Amino acid sequence: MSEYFSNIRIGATTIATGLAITLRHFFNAIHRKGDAGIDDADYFKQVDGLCTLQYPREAVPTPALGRYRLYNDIDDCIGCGQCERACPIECITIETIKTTADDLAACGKTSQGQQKRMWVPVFDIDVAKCMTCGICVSVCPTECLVHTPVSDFSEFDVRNMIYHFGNLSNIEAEAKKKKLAEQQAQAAKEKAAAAAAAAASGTAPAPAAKPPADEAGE
Amino acid sequence: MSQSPSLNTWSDALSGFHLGWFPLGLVIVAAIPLVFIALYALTYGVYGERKISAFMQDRLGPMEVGKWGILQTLADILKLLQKEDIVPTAADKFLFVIGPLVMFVGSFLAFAVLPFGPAFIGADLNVGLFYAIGIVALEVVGILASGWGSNNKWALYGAVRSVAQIVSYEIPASMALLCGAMMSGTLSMQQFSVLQSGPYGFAHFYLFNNPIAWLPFIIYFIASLAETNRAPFDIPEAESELVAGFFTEYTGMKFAMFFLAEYGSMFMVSAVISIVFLGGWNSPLPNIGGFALNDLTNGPVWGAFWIIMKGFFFIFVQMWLRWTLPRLRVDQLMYLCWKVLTPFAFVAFVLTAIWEIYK
Amino acid sequence: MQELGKAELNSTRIIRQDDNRVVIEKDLDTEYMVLSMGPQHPSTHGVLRLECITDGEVVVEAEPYLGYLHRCFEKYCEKVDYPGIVPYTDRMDYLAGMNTELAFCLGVEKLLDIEIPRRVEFIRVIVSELNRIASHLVAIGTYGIDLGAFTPFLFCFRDREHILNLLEWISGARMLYNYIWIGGLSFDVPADFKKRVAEFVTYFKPKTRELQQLLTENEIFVKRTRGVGMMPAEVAINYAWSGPMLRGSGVKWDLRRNDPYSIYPELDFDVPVPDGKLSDIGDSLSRHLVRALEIEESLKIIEQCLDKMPEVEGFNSRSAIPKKIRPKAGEVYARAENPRGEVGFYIVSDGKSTKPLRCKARSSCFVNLAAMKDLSKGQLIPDLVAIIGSIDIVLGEVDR
Amino acid sequence: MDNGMEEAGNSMSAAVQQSKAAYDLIRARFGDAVSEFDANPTMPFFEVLDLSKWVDIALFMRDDSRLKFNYMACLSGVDYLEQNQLGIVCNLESIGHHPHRIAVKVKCQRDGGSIPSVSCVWHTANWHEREAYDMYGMTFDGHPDLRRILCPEDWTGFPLRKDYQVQETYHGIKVPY
Repeated sequence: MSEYFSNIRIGATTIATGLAITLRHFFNAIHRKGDAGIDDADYFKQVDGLCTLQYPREAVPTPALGRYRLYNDIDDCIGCGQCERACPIECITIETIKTTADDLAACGKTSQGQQKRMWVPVFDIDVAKCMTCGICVSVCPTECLVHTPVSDFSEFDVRNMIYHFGNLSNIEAEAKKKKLAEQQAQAAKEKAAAAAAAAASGTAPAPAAKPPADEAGE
Repeated sequence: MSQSPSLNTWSDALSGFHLGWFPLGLVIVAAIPLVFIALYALTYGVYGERKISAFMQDRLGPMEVGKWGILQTLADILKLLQKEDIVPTAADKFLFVIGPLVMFVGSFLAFAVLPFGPAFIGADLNVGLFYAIGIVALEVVGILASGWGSNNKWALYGAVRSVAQIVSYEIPASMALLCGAMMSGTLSMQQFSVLQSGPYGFAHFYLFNNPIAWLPFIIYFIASLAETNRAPFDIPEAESELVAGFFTEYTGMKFAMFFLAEYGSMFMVSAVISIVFLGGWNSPLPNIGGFALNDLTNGPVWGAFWIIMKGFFFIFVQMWLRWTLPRLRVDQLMYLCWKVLTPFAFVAFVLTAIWEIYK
Repeated sequence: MQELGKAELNSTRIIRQDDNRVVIEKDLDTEYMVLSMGPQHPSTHGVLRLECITDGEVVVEAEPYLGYLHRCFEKYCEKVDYPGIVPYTDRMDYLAGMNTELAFCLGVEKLLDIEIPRRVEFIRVIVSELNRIASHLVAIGTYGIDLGAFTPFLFCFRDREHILNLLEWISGARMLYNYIWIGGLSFDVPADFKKRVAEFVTYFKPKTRELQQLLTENEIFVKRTRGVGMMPAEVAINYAWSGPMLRGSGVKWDLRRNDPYSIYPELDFDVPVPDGKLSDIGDSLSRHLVRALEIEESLKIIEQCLDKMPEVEGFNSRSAIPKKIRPKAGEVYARAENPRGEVGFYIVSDGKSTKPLRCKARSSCFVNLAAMKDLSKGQLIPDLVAIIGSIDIVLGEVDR
Repeated sequence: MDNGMEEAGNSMSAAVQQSKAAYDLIRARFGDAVSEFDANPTMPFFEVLDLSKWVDIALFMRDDSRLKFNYMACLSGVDYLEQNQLGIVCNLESIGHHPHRIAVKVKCQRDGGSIPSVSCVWHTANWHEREAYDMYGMTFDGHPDLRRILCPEDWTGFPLRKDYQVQETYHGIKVPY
């Protein structure tokens, strides 16, 4: 019998405690948590009260490291293809064309002063597939591939989720390919003509640029 | 307080008004509770519940439609109206359609006997309280019809649970109200309010006037939660167990009807508890010396104000409980009803009787 | 109960009275109802399906069906480089990405046999303990929802939000971090990180008390969970339960203590087990209590790590990462204590490839869930919900 | 145990020595039914050569007071393509009795091979074996409920086999993505 009454008593008191807590929160609703980012020094000073934000108008700022949409600064991209190989889900597609010697100036340099040796007509990122793991960014030698803090980039057509970063149009790419092919044919001819003499100057750069050249041929 | 002879003059006059052969006044009288439910359910019921729950949970709640999201319910209704009205192929179509209607009708039939003021009551039955208790039981039919008619296992569980629950909780609820009836010696809802009026405001209310009244008051409040399927007794809906209980298969306005019915009966039980124990439309403010607060705050309009405010207060408590407590299990629910509330209701009954004899 | 289970097939009940007499009751001719709970059900925590054979509200038997979220993790592992697997481990137990990453990286590091900088170890422990708190908060909150209490859930999520913000700050992502890399970390922590975590700990301590008052001590909650879903310690071990599930049955077994990894041996913390006062050992409430207590232990660990973490000028968190991750031929079973129990990776390397020959993920939820069939016998449907909630499954990990 | 193994034992770490001690007990009992002990530092294991003894060995490992391997941490299916075999690897340890842990390998024919089920010894093996069957296709004799667990019931092929070719369509849905 005493258990019966103590049950009722415990039930009533714990329910009252719970009610007191929710009522406290109810009256605390006049305060609102601000939208300070975590890197803000007084982040934990503004955590009481209503904690949700009205999203499209208010938003928690994304920290500097935030890994969201990928962006490739094609002016800095040397077309090495490291990101393409590192990507675990193969959402990056790169095609490159080797730059001919007379085009090197037109191809330009990266912001760090490195000479670019590749045209990159196709640099497509399927951001719908991308899982923002950041592995591609970590392997990029020129730091041209970065995650931007843009997190909301929905599209009505899934094909618009493939982002094109290539720096040549199709016609230009065809022209460059043709030019390269001609020059390579010429180089091969020259090589055949001057077998031993050209070996020192002509072949040295070739192996380094080989894998991308293969891909360009696909 | 001398308005008792002309008590129902307004409503009587209104119901006697005929437009030609058409009893327009009677239609208006019947329509008033319906309009009230609709308005209240729109404003306080849905919007209020969402906001209250949001504030208790440190959220903002609806904010987009209108200032502070005030028009959110309208947007919801528009959404529900546009929804396809689906009747499952395997459902018993008649029961499926009639279920929400019966429930809706059942929940607002009781409004007929709620006195909204000294001069306004739909029907001042001499067995008003009895009628109010009885008519609520009609909801059970609606629940069972919709649960069985849906031909869905979850809905069936919900309906069966609900019937068991409502039928069981009728007993402590009625016993508790009987205590009130004994205190007043009447079953007329209007008389309850009249008997609790006086210059000292709240001091005349049975809850404060009678030393035993708190016990039936608490018992009826708990039982009324169960009767309206509110948390912690919401096992017929039991979102996490039974998906949505007896209205799992409903869409669109049929679904909305369950909501209106739920909010309707929430107000109904809140009004009943405030009429029986808290003086109905009487002002709780006392006359203190020269300040005749009580006299100032009584009257037809004030009466409606007070009873609605008292009702809203209890609805707030219902929501407050809902957003605080976990849900009971079926057997614990029955334990609470038969082993706690019912014995205590009998004790209250006996004590009230003794008090009424020897006071 | 056992006799009942067998006898129910003929709608006959054998009831053993207190004085050991046996009364046989024959029911009216009733039928069992097959109730398919899930994959779309609010309390199956995702896409689990339980096929319940029910007798009224009593579950005669519940058979779990899995695989709705199967994403071929193990098949992928055989196609992807070791560093590329790490983001996939996040997606297994998406509520505790850091812990799963840690388990996987420990395994590959064992195969590679490399030394990890001390600061990296401390950061790893801090982030995985933060993630453990976040995960337990979800577990406790959703358990509240399962039992009908909605508000504690949102309080839990409010606090979890701060942890997610902290982790986003250091790793760049909120849930799927790819932060712990094989041999290091993707980034060093920001300068203010220690301060902010310390602030979080001070902020969070009173909140745990509030949560306890609102949910754990609530009499309705206690009544709903106490004595429900009893699992004796012996059987729990035989089912290879781990983590809070096993500790809830009273077995003091925590991989951070019993198979120590990283810097856990240097840290001072308890392994909470229920004492049988507030709950019956082995019931759903015990498991819930263990989770609640573990949050406090995790806070303790974080505080100690903040004290002891070495500050290194110009620290490079990637310094120990090998240029090419190609382990020697060999195999390893590496595991770590996840919020849900033991997560292990059985990795086989052939020594030639940069991809594992075989990578099996031992998922804690998968193993814990296997006992569902036994646990559910003869329970009411509301109790079934309470039991599933106490197992705290993450379907991403069950189905992988 | 021959002397060579014991000498090698001196250079083993403490954990491997414990495993070795446990192995020695099993070897003493079952002799040639089990293979030599592989004392690698990352995961010391032995192999069960006589499949018919596997359940006995499992029971012995679980129940013998000196072993008490009451906890099966993991059971993984493996495809040994070169040896034309399928196998399982069980990681066992003892909770609350001894600090030792050991791994056991059991192998069977690649085509139509079967391994005795130990789900009666460790309940946890039930689902693990179902998973191994689902992914590799070896059957487990005496398993109470050997069905696919993660893949759909009517899936063709065993996905984790090294020579697995994914089916073209599944109920009219194109499978290879």
